[in-house]
Amino acid sequence: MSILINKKTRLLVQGITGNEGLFHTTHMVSYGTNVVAGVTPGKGGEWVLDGKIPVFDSVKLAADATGANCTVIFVPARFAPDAMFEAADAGIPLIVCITEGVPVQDMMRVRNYLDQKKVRLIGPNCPGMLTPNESKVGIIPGNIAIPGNVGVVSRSGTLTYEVLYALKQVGMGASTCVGIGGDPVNGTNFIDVLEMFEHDPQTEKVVLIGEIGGTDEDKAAEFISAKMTKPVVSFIAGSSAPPGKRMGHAGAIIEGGAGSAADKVKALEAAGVKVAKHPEEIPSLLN
Amino acid sequence: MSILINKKTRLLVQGITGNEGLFHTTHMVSYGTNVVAGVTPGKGGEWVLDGKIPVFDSVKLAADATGANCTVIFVPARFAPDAMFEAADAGIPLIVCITEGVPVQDMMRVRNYLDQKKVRLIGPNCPGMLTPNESKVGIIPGNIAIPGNVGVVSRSGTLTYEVLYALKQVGMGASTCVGIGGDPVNGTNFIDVLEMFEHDPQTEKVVLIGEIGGTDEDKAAEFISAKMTKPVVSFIAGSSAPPGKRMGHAGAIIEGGAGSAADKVKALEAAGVKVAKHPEEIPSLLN
Amino acid sequence: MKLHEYQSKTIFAKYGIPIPKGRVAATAEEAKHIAEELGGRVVIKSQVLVGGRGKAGGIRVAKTADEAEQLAQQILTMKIKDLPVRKVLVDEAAAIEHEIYFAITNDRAAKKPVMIASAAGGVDIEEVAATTPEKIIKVHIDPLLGLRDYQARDIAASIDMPRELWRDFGKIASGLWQAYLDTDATLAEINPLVITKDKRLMALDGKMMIDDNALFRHSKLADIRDIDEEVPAETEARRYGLSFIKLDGNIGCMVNGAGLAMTSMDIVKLFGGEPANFLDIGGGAGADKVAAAMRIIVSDPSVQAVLINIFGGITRGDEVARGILTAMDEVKPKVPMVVRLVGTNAEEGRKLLENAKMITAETLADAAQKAVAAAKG
Amino acid sequence: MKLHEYQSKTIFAKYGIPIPKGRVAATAEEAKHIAEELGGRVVIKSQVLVGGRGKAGGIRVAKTADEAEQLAQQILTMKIKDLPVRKVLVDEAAAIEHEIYFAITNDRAAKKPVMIASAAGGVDIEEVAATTPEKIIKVHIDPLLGLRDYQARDIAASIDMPRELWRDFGKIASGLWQAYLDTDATLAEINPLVITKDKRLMALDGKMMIDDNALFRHSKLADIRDIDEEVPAETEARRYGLSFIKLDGNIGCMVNGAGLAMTSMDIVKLFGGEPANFLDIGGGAGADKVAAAMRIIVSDPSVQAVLINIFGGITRGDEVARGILTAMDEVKPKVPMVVRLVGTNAEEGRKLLENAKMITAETLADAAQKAVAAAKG
Repeated sequence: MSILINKKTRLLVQGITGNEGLFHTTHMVSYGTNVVAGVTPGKGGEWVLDGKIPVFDSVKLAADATGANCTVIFVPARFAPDAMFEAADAGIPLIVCITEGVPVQDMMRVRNYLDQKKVRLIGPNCPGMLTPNESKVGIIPGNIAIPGNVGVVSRSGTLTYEVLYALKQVGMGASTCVGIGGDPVNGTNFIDVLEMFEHDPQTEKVVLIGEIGGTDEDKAAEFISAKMTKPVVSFIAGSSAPPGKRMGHAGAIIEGGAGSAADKVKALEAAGVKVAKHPEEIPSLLN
Repeated sequence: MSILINKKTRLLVQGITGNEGLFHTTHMVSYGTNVVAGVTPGKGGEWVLDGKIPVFDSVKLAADATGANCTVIFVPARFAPDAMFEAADAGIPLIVCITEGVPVQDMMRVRNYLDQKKVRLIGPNCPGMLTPNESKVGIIPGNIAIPGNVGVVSRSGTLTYEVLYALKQVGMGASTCVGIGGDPVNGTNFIDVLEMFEHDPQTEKVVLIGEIGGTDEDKAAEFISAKMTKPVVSFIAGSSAPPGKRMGHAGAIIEGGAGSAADKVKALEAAGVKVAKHPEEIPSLLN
Repeated sequence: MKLHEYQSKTIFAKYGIPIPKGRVAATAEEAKHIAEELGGRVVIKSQVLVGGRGKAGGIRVAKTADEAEQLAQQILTMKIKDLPVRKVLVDEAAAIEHEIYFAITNDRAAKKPVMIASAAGGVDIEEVAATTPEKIIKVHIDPLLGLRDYQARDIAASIDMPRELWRDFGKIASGLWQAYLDTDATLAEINPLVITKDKRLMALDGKMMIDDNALFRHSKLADIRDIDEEVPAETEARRYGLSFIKLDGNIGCMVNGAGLAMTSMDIVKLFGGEPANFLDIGGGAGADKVAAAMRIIVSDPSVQAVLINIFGGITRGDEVARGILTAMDEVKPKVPMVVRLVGTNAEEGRKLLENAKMITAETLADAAQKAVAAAKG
Repeated sequence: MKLHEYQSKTIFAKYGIPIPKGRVAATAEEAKHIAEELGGRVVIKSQVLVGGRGKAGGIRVAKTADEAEQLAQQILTMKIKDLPVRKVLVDEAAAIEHEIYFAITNDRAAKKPVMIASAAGGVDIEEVAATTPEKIIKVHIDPLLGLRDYQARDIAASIDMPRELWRDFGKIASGLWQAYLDTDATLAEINPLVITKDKRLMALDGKMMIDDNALFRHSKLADIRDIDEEVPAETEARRYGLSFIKLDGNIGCMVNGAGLAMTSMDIVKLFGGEPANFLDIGGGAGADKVAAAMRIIVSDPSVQAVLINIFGGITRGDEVARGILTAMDEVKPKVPMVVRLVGTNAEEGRKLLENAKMITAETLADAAQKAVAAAKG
């Protein structure tokens, strides 16, 4: 078992004919992900990857024709909100938005709309998800992780890769890795994923990669303390970051004295979480 | 037992200092309804009905101070949408809008917003509700009905009074009478109320007063056929109405050949409902 | 409130929807001038607020300005479904390749606006809906989110519109949506939306209906209401806040409440009569309103008896009776009046009316039968 | 992106929010002219993009035009928190009765915009929040429904605003909401919103922050960005699409990915060093971007060593190494460079770099320690 994605995932790619979309579709397909269709308005009827994947004009047409049950979005930021609305309206239950730079007011509208539709959004501004040897949805390099019993959830991209890679170095594998993204308003939070890992039989331990800004890690600490039986190990990026500055990720900012790494570490440690001083320490803390 | 309102109903009146609001508040209070507060923006701190009912500036302030669990709206049509949004935002679980003439595009926004909040709206353009000898919320004359075992639900105002009065003439009483209103887009439909009557132990028989326009009666027929165990008697107004004309109620119009009285009668009779030729026949059909 | 084709198309143009060049004319001479300006084939279209203009001969093509004058002359003397044609729209004729149906309206069952489109445009859409429903595409719009581009694309793809026109269609869809929103329309319809031989989209015909309840915020639209197209009594009734619809029978009806007013008509018919009107005087039933209603009803020469049906709820029956008597004094109707009064103090009220030689009744059935009998003389 | 007070207030005025009469000046002479025009007491306010201007002496009241000139002269030669004052706003002085805090911002936890108000205005709101949180009123706005009038009324009632000002406050609230929406603001703040002695509401100070991610649809706003207020290297970095923040240390950092970039800084610090910057070069790491990043880092004279940390995921390590070498050829940095390269083909990449006499590392910890050591010489 794993969470969210597995061999049965039938993936749609929105923005499949763009540079990013096509590049990562190639990688997802070679990893073994079942990519069933792509969408690019105006290019319906074409095929990509040597005629292997059909392109449709809209998500609805693609979903109706192929039974896609997950979509990954690679369209530019200005079109990403509509891509998410469209996927939700077409009834796709799991939407993964890789796109970085979606304006936050757009994301508030998207999130409030999607909540009505009971649709799960991962991201935006995230690397997507990986269930090793089963399905890769997004841009996480497939070769840096092996199957195992560690659930990984993270607000960061390359930092997640570090952790997966560090685990692999010592022969530890992941059940599923979920990148929830670094934006201040996103679709899925730590606690949503923690709850899934708690209920997933394959997952025995969890790694949570947080960073400065917001209160998601604090809520995660509350959740872990109240609801989790499985051990959680964490790392929080940004202990050296100055307040008031946006550290790359739109959400990584210490505002009004709130959201510092120190506060988050304190909350997590109070909840019984072992917090690593740097990411390469994580594998040893998992033992 | 009864449905929706009873002795425990703590009623708020939005627009309490207006002519209509004050007039009907007086009647509701003399009927015995527990009117706990009124709202008129800018008049917070005043009192009405000889200092018996406090007036607040907003629904939130009124609800916080008095624990109101139901509100009735008497404000002019142009302010009614905001009055409904405000009541929903303040967490009032039951909103009754008497106001007539709310634009239908406004009502679509209101209904879609209220659905997210899990709030029940009765109306607009309705006479409200009456649980005889317990609570009167709206403008149904209190003296035309006595307590009993007949649940009454209706799209019309005075026509409802006719039916309650006809029942009273032969000594039959009502459990609760619910006027759902004559607008094309409203809060509560026939099937919502039928379901409540089906589950209400006091209600043994149901009277459904429909009219031309829309498909609510057809859906009611489906529901009755599939789910109702209690007998339903009906009357449908407008058998003599010409198509394409709006018969007073914004929702009472036969459009594109759909919504005629004949079709509705047919659907109801097929569901085992006895349909009266005129409202005064109803009491005899209930026996 | 219905808008004329030319009014609807003026609104469309304001929202960036392409329409043919053209103007409205009230005389054949004007029509000729416009045709000369447009310098070619024109279409002369009667402007009346009913459907079926084409079948009735109210839409004709002219090849020359002189022919335009002749045809306009003919059309301006026509009646279509009893409505005299007072204006014609003179539009340049388009070279049509394909006709599409496209509209935004309210879906009362779904509680949402809905876009409706069909590749089978230019004909009666209700007929298409009845005979080949699969040719009709519907896409609902979330009223809080508004129309999104992909919804217009979904429509375009579903009706097999050529891909090179999708962008223009998207603009037309968002223009129509904005027009629908800004005017509180209950219907904004383009039928046909044509693809011309030179591959452009154009709204050849337009129809808008505005929510009467929203006119308080659209005073400019309320001002362009064409009252010439209405039964004068309906215009008069609106002035007094009465809801009135003229019908073909001989028994006038005055009732409080729309549902009860319909029911009163129904029961007149049930007992062999024919209602002359629908009239809801609303709550309260003060003498002023009753008098206005009475005047409107008895001004119809076909009316041979009047049924007044008042359910006195919170307003007391004796007050209602006094209101009716005051109105009687003022209007002095010459036809028999049957009054059915029920509710609080109804008995006192009925006595007052009987003393004034009016026919009274206690039940609806009794009242209807008495009115039917009175009308027969 | 932060806007200056005068820029924010210009936007407010466009949305009907009352602001004092006044204009911005770059010289003391201009300030004098403006003071003469305003003909009375004026306030001279330094325009710098940091808080605490008042405490730093950057806001002064002048009774005459001559005094205005003197004070402007003083302020225009000040530095506030290291930022030189380049402009002053000269506003007519208001007779203040009461100061209110009022703002609209994004509540990331609630995923909704939030209106925040306090009767304790004019001071640092974060201090009010920390010491007397009950004095802060918050009302969330549904992003699909928008601000409703009753929400502004609820705020007005909660901060005990006199009832006769509610209507005006409602207009200010809806103006601020519209300004926030139309500019994609992350913060639209009026502090203080004053009640004047003659009972009017006025926005005495204003602060807006715009979502950088939304600037693609606000080119006019992007154009008024005051780059004079930025560290030049940050302006330069933005031009290349790099995310760069200048810090006070001596170890330059170049990393792919924001989270990993923060982590690299953290680990430098963990091993006793001080990062000189945050720099995320993003995905791909082509030679052009690497070269630009390298130039920006080494142009900082405090930088004594550079840590390059690239996690080669889908991009192969040897490609990344070749990109770095090309950039080295172009920039020719004089400080030691420590490169940590991991991922696909990382070993090959490291060999290429070692051959070019660069210090390489396999683990993050190792790389950080080597960089700290290199910086110490």
